[in-house]
Amino acid sequence: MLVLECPCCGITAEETEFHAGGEAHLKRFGPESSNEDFENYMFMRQNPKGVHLERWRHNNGCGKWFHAARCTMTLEVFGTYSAQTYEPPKEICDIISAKRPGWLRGAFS
Amino acid sequence: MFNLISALDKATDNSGIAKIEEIGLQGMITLRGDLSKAAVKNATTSATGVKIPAQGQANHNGASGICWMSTDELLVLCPYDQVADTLVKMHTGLGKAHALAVDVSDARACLRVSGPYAREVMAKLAPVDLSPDAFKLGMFRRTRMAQVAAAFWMVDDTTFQIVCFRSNAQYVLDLLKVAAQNGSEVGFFK
Amino acid sequence: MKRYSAFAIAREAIRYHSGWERAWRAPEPKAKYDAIIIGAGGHGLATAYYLGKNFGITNVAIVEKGWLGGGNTGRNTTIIRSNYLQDPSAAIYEKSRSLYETMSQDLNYNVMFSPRGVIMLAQTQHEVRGYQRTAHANALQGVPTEWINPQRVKELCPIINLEGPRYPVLGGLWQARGGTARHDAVAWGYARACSDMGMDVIQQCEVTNIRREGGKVVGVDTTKGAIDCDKLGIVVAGHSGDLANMAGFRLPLESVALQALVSEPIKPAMDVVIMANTVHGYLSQSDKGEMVIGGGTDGYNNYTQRGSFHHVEETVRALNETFPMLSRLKMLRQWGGIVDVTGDRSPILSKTPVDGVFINCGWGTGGFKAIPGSGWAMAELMAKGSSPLTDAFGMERFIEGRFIDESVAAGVAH
Amino acid sequence: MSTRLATGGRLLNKSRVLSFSFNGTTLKGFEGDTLASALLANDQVLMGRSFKYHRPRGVVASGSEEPNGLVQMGEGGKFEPNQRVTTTELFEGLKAKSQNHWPSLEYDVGALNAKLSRFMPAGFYYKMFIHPRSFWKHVYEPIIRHAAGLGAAPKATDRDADTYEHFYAFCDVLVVGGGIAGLQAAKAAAASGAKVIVAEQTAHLGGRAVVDGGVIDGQSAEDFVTAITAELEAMDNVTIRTRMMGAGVYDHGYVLGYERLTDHAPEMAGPRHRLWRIRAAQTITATGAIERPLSFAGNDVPGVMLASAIRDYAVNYGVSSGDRTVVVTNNDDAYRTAIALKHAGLDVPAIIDARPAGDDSDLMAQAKALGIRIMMGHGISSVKGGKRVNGVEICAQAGEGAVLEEIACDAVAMSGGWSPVVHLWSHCGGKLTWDESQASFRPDPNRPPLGDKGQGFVSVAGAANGETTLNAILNDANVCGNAAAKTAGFKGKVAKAPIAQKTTERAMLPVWLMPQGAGYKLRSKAWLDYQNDVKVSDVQLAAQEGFTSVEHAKRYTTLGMATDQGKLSNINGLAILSDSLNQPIPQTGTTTFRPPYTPISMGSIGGEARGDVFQPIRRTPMYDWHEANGADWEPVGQWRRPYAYVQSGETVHEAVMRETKNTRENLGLLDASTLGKIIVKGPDAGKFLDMLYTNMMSSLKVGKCRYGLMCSENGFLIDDGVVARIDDETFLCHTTTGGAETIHGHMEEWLQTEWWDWNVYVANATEQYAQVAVVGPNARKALEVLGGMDVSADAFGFMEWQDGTLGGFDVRAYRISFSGELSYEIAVPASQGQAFWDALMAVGADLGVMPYGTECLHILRAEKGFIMIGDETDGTVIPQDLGLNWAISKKKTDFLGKRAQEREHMVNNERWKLVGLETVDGTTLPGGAYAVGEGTNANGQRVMIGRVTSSYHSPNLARGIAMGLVLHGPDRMGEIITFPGTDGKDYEARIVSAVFYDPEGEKPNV
Repeated sequence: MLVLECPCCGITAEETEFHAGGEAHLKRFGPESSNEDFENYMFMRQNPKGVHLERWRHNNGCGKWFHAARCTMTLEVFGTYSAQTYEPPKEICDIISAKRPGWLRGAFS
Repeated sequence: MFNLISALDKATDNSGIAKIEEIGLQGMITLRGDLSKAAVKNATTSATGVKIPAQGQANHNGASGICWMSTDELLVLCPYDQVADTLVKMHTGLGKAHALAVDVSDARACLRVSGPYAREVMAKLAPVDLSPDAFKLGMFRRTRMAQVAAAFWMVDDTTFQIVCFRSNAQYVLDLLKVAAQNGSEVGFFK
Repeated sequence: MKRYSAFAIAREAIRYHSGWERAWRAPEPKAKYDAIIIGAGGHGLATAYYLGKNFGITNVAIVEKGWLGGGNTGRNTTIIRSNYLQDPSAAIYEKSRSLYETMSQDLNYNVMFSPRGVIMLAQTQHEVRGYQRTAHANALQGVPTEWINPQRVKELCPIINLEGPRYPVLGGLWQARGGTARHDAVAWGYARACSDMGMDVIQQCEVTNIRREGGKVVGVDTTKGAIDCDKLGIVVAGHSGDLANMAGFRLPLESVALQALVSEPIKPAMDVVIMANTVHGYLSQSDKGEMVIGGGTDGYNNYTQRGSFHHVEETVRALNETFPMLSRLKMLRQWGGIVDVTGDRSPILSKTPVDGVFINCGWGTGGFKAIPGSGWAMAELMAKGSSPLTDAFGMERFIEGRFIDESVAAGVAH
Repeated sequence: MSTRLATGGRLLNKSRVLSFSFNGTTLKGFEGDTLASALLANDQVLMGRSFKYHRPRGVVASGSEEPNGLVQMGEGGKFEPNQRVTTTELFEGLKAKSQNHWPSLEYDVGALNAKLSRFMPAGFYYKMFIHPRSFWKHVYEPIIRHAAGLGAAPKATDRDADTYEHFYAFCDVLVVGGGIAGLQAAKAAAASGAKVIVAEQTAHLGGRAVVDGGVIDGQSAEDFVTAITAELEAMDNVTIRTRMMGAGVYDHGYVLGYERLTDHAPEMAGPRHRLWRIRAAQTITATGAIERPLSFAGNDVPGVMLASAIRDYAVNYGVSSGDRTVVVTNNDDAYRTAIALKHAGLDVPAIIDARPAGDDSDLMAQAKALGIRIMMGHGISSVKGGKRVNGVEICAQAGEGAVLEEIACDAVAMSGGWSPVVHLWSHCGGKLTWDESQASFRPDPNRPPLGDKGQGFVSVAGAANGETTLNAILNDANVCGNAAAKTAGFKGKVAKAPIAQKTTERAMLPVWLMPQGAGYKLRSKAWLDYQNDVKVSDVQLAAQEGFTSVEHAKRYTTLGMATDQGKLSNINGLAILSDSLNQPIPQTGTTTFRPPYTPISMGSIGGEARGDVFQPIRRTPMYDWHEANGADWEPVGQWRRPYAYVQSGETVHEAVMRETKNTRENLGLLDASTLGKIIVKGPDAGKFLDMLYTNMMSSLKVGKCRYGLMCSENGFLIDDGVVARIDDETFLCHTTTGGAETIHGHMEEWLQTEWWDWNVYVANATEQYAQVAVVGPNARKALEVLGGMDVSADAFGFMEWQDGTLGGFDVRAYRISFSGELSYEIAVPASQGQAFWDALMAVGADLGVMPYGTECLHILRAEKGFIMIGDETDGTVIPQDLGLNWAISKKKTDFLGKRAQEREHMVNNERWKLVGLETVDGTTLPGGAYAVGEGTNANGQRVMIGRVTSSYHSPNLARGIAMGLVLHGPDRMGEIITFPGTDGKDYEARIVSAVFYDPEGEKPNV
């Protein structure tokens, strides 16, 4: 039963106030995009064992979407941040790197 | 003229460890806009005579008030029969500013839970720390009560005012009755 | 291998059971196998078993990083049914169900398949339409199912409350030959049979790398050394993403926690399996007497095998209303498993971009019932390069938009 | 015999006698008794039967670890099986029955299994019952199921007579366990100002110490507990809850507290159980330790009990478990029992100590001083007796069990050492380490469960942490309490640990089998798991057969899977398994501990959510009117909508037919309030809606309405509805009932996460309005009678909307039609909804007005070939399948779903397409039927070429009509295809246009 802090309204609340929205920072591919790009955008997911950048909505609260950086192995939450970003902010990356040395965003061998 | 009916037509229940009542028609206006813009602030304050609350707060003056709903949303309270005028005032005040002000008085219901065990009754239903040192007068909290979304604040030390969707009013009333059943005092909040 | 029977037990009883041999050998890996299956869960073991039984391929190793059957095979609610809507699903699940019918005899191991019947409850008009549609489809798919009225539901399951809770019971989709089986026994039975065919079931052996040459697989590196192979089957459920990474391709998968719980055992009270999808409650009674309850999945990626308790609450309150007697029983134990869910919630049984590597994953919450059928089909795919049972389940369906969507309840409307 | 002693019983109120019944016999006990102590006081040693062999069973323990003493209690709505006698407080009128036997507890036919036990070793059922195939379901399984199970099932007809509730509590430090460790830890934590909750599962604080004695800060343990309890109760920042068990520890500091409010006093008002959802920054588990049985032949005979339990019964309840008690042990602690029994005036013929002779510890010296015979290096080879103990055979521990001597006795107190209760530490991932000195697993402080910030959030204090002496326990608890408060952010003052009087103790000696060299006959009578009947020989067989992982062995033998979850058997079984594998215990590892610590009621998990408040029922403003006027309700999401209004003397179907004809011929009213109404406003509103809808919405003129389709990004049709342009910057979007919240969320999601720089605000105004569809030839007349707005064709055209008043109501009227009739949908503020509905019914009286429900709505739209989300769509259908290409803008370069609809399978002309279907004989097609083509597919399934999506009997056309998706359907007009029904009949249907009624669409244009 997770606890998350909504960066929009500042409330720290239990999971039941929130709705999980899957992987964050997906780039939308629309008309004119290649089959591969569209498939990746729609279906391919990092599903990492470890740091996951993901979307949440405070749906039983202020109603805002935000992003969270969370470990899928320990459920540790490194931080939450604005959904209006294309990249995780530096301070979040620094926290993650400090706790998970060698972490690379979306590292995919 | 026909009679206006609030969600529960002022139903009350006093059979348990707290008093539960639906308070009848309450004017409510949802305002969405850039809360940092002067036009948005002034439109709201001048229409209600109440200050813009800080994040997570609600300011009140009788039936009038302003509740902080979100980073770009306020819930404006006013007497039910003044909603139209208030909306006009707000629209005038907003002028050309990009904002949305809409009457939601009938879309919602207002209930009150009062008495020395009001905090405990609420704490059975909402996943929120309602101990006196954590939830104080002036605070405004949007959360869930059992299975529906709700928002509430305290109008005095022993009274909560709850706002929920009109269609869920009966459910919320029934929930509160169960939570306030006789013999269910917890004795946790000191 | 000594056969199991009542006589064998009597014989051993005389000599204080000193003569029982190991159910499966504990070999060290050989240098090379014709095929390696990664994952000694039900699906992996069944794949190996049918490679041997149907195609005579017995130079096979099944490598398992933990203990065989220790993943979702041993953590599910053991429900077996094949009353699916879409043709490809009905085909593979019915194949599976029919193999369960004879599994105990095939494996000479009592997996306690109990075709006690499964009811999918309809509690909204929307579900009524959905299940009547399924009944029509099943009739043409060779899957015996039947739409039954509330009175029949009550006859089959006397502890149900038709009038409540929030949703009255409007009827149900009845599959008389659906049921349950003893989950551990399925893994153990297959492992014993594979071992008996000369296959190596290698436990405590984690794959650390998948070796490729010129786009073709040549072997794997493991914590017990390097092993070569011509063909490789990846059958690791929640961990599929990791293994796919090693092989250099991606999957349309997310891993989430699925929870289940059991009550304390009571005397027989329920002879069928009930699935109430509107209220997310799945209930049956084990032979031990425990009420076995399946819950919902979390919305977030999770590898901890722990879920959030509110899902248990949602399930239990729904079942308390649907089966009022449950309210006075006690929850004995709750647990979680990691399930891998695809973009259309249907599994992937497919070739991969790497020649010789095949993948079987994405069973989500439906894995146990599919074990023998999945193994049968995967074996055919690995041996022959294609199988009518797997054709529709290829990875390419996501790029083509050719989904197999069983969750056709598009949400209530009007 | 077991009986009540003249002295002792610190928990009893001997001035209050309670009468209760066991298997129908009325017995007496005292206030303060547990059911277990009261039964023993009445010499009721036999309390139940084991699970597999139906062996006689008596209590072996005195607390929540008890595996044997399970009974059925209560009647009717208060019946409950599998109640543990050791945790059941006695109350006046308590009714208990023993379980799992037939015909009676004393004479159980099932006990035949015990005679055959040799033929039922671990896993025997995997090896037999294989042939013939049909026998498993019809013969073997029924027999096994009836033999298995424990208590009876509650009756289906009896609803739970009790209520339950939840409670959300937040604190800095939660202490689980109210023994001296828990109390001291709480005191230390509270001293810093932290908010502390102490949860104790029993009704009493103090735990073992008050029974075991000892001197703390110069006072007795009992006085110490009284004093520290008073201190804590006086503190505002401390809450102590007894009868509240820490049931489970979950992620991020979430802990379930299971509080039993009225189990001990059923006459009390209020809920029976309260499930606390506690969120604690730090949790301290001071849950003590559990004594282990010793594995010797006959250790399951009633009367063989844990030494600590026999001590508890004597000291706490003034109950002797036997007149002559032999103590058998591998450690010092059991000597306390011998000494306590002696002090109680009972006979202790001998202490059998498996440890070799050596120096005496204080306790050993005390025992000797009391004249108790101590036999070092000895063990029990076998216990004599069936339904109760009548003696023990003594042997050398080192040997194979040759009997040296037989000692008559009627009770055996055994102690195999102590295992820390590590369950709550482990629930959320805390790891364990093996402690050689105590031969037990203890929490590994370096590998705690991790919280939301990656911090350890559970710590362990006292015996639960592997400490054994008073001093160590108190000191450990104090350090733990101070540390927890500090971690929780309280830097206040730290408490000092009290000092306890030291006593010398001799180290315990791990003894996993007694005697060491016991042969098969003895091993097959040495129980590990009492309830599930798992013996030493069973675990050894599992190892022999290759079930070498602890998980395999557990599942193969069912060790530790009974209702006590192996609290007594886990370590003993693990040791036997490790021994069989010739490997150290830590290498074998341990099984995972799962919540709850002991079983908790399903009722408490459900909490308040039952009956009326099981789930929300959303009501429209006219709900009560519908209810009063014969509404046959249909759940639609959380809403309830009238399916039809059934009048007296008609069936639901007849009502639907009547409503459908009347609406076409006269006037029908539909409560459409549940339809979503979402306001979209801003300079970019048009641009935004162009992305959301497949149609062009930005070109819609103010005052006009347009029907729109919404697709998911994956291309599938998800919602439809009429959009009205209110002003330049404002649109009002109608959604389906199910869509109101989801589509509003869908809009917010795209605005917040993709197009956050667009100037658009949305608001869900669904419930602000009561909306009524006024439908039928008389619709206009009705509104004209109400008056106030010109609703004539010229003044108010089709697909237009207007604000105004009707009969004095403020309305927003839309001239739209989902029925193909002349129709207006009229919205009024919800608070005026009922009054407006009444007004319409009144003016409609002379115009043949009738309310109609959702099924009539379905038929009306089907007669017109209008699609219904959820019928024609199911999440796999795209607008093109439904011939809705006219609603898909060709001009737009992008909209949600556009790219997806360009994929190979979406443009494939093999997709099934929407058509109308007419049965040749006029009957109604079965809903959901599939049409068949030639032959079968590669998997032997009949080839399908289409399916029915909607099918109804149309009273207006007096025939069956249907819509369906058919392969190449639109190109096959007039063709007849076959739909096999599940009734065995084949239904022939002709492919026709889906517009069955008024194809020219003249009716609404008047």
